Amino acid sequence: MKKGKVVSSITEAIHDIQDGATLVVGGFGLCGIPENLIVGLQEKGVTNLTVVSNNCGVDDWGLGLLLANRQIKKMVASYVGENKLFEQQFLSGELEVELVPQGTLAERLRAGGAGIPAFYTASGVGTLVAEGKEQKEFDGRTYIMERGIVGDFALVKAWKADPLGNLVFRKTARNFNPVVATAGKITIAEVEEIVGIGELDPDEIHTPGVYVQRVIQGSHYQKRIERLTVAKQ
Amino acid sequence: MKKGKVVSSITEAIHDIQDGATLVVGGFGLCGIPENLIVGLQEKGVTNLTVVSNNCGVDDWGLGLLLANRQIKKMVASYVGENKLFEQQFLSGELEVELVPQGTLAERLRAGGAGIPAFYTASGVGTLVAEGKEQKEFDGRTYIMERGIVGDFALVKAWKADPLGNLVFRKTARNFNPVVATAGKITIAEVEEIVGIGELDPDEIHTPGVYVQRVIQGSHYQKRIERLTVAKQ
Amino acid sequence: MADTRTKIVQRAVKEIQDGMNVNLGIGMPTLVANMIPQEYNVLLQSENGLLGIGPYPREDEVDPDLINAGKETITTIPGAAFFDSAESFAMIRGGHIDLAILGGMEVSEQGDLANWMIPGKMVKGMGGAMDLVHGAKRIVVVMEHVNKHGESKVKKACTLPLTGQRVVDCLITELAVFEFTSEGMVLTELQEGVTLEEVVRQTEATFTIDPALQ
Amino acid sequence: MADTRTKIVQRAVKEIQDGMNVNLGIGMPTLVANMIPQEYNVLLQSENGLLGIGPYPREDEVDPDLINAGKETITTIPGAAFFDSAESFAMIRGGHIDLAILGGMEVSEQGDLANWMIPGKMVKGMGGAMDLVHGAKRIVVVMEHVNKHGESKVKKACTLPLTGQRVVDCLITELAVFEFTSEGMVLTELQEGVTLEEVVRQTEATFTIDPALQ
Repeated sequence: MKKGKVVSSITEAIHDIQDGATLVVGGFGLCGIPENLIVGLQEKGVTNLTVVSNNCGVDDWGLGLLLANRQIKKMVASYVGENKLFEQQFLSGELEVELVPQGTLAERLRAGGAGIPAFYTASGVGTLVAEGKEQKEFDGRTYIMERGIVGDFALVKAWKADPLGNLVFRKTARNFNPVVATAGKITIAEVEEIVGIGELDPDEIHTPGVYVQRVIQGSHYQKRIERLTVAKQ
Repeated sequence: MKKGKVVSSITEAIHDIQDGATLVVGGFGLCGIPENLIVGLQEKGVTNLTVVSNNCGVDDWGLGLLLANRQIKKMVASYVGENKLFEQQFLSGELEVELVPQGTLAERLRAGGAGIPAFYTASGVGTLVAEGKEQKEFDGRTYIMERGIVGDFALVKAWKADPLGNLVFRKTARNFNPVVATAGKITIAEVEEIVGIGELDPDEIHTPGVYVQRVIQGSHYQKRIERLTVAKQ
Repeated sequence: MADTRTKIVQRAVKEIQDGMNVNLGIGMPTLVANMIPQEYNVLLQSENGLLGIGPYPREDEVDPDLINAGKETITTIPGAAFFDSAESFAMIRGGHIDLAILGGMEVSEQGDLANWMIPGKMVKGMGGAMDLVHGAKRIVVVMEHVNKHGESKVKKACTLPLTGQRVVDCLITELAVFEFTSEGMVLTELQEGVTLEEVVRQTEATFTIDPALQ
Repeated sequence: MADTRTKIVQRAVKEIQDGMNVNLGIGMPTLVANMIPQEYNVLLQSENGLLGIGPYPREDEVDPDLINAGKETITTIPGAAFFDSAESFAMIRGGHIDLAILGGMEVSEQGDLANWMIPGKMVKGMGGAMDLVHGAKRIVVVMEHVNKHGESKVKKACTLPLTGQRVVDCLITELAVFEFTSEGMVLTELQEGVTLEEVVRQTEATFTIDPALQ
């Protein structure tokens, strides 16, 4: 059981991701993104991907690598302003884009993972986001119906894991990762450190291993910073 | 700020709970219940309460105390089998009861706390639970619509708190408490220990203080065990 | 009676495979836990917020903050995780639990299950049963084949209020094992020493017989 | 321009009361953080999963795992808590954040807000803005009164795609402060040195004037 869900290479971790797959991916900006898995997908060269992630990386890092490589067919995100390639491909019609309010995106992923096919929210009412969506009144207020999302694969980045797939995240690198982890038919977690079974405090596990099918030790973490901001001395 | 949200007595913590209030209450069986707050309500004698809680205590402890005292008008729960008083009052028509599948109850409380007025679930489809509820098909499967729940007051029990209302729970005493904490217009947490601000690890807080309006140090915890089961030697 | 239960439980444990995440209902299903092969890595889920139930505690280990869904004191195994009730049922309802083994009062030939309410008697509530039957990937029901009055509990249609419609994948009794498929209810095994005739006689439901049995 | 922003930010900070949980949008609203009175206990929320934003880090404190919603490196204050994005927006959408101060491109007299998209230009996305406008208990918009071309951004009706309808509670510009009530848009304050005539001239929207101002 020492090995458990731990796989020995990125190649093995993503071996069954095929052209046309839907991927749900954790991270916020470049913080807490599954760096090694994304690079692995770039090298593997699978195409026609639908990617659900809050952002789409920058031109030369994170999901931007897959954009540059023309591997993404459709992007579902809340904010994509950091990426010029994105703009080009979107305006040329090469890339299909679905913009979703950030809270709705998080909730849709949680719903998908929790077996909830749809829910109502006020976010987006009276805006472009509401177009074509079912509306309903509750207690005198209007809401729109949003659907849960489940991906073929979920790719997340955690700080620590054990071989059962229990995950612990660090600071704001947690972000979308725990909800994304619940929303994949197969969930692959890359982590900074794999500890022994029983070494994680059961009260402090953020993602129980039941959601995770594969764990891979990542390497050479760049953890790029988008906006280095320091205090004025 | 040392004091923060900490109040000095149970009486003060519940001073504004009035007759007819809707209370959402944490705990599973007698595990992780807000013992002192319940005893406080019994002493206060408020009546016509609507109580939303997974269970209703036992005859002489937990929410059973409020039943015995004829303070509960309506109970919303998933399992009430441990309580003879409950049976009597229910059969005599004194007590109104709404039985809800446990997962639906947890999700309704989470939804209430998260601003989601309604969601769809498969739980209860084709059963008495579905009666009078809107049904809808998604991807060829039938679901029923369930509503979020928000109480006038939420009563929870945590292990540790800081004066900002950040909460940490212990083992299976966590149960419904974190979702209940989100679902009160005013949330009151009774805890075993109040620590200083900054003493809780920000990565290990289960309930951020934003959900909690009052913290009270509980005393004389009985933590009654319903079914003491030990290993055969 | 003890023998009946043992037969059922012994067969039920064979449904558990190495590596599974399993939820065991209150009562007879709980007994399955003790019979899971030692070498298996199986995580037992408790819907009050634990994945990784361990054995019952020694007296000096008893902790009132650590109970299972049946409110019994328990322990945890290494690698266990605690979580809140919403997360617990997200896990169950989102299809992340491989197997649930539940008790039953009646099972119909359509795979309907009734196991939570007897009208006229005290209503205890459904607890997590209605969530489990729609959430877990495979639903195995364990129950005695007939009731105290000798009437079949394996029915053409349930007479008691349902827990779920068309939710049972497998029914295990002291007489036989049935699988529920798109073609209906299929008898797949006879318990040791039980004849096909006895199963037919004790079963109200209509079922077909797996060719391998004939 | 710097003076304009300073005026707006200085007025905006008065919206913050001791003990509040506050979300500050990207851009001008972020500047409000530095001006909150030291003696106040205010928790700043960052929608990527933090309650309790601290000041920018010293160079040796920089941590790539610790950023705000604007992707800037930050620190935390004692008593901070981290959580995931679903929890963060449960907090926002469930009405647990007392105040959100957001930037704006246009505000209408109905309290509509447009602040996320200019058709024909690159679409960046709405991020968390559409959630905040419906979730936070009070929505304060800070923006310059007119655009580069001298056109009023305080409109009869927004011309840009909306972030939310009838969501703004208060609008603060370098000229004035407006509250949105059930009776419509009300001018409640003039910034220092600004005349009522100037506000009327620069405002396309129809508004009433708070009697206290007259």
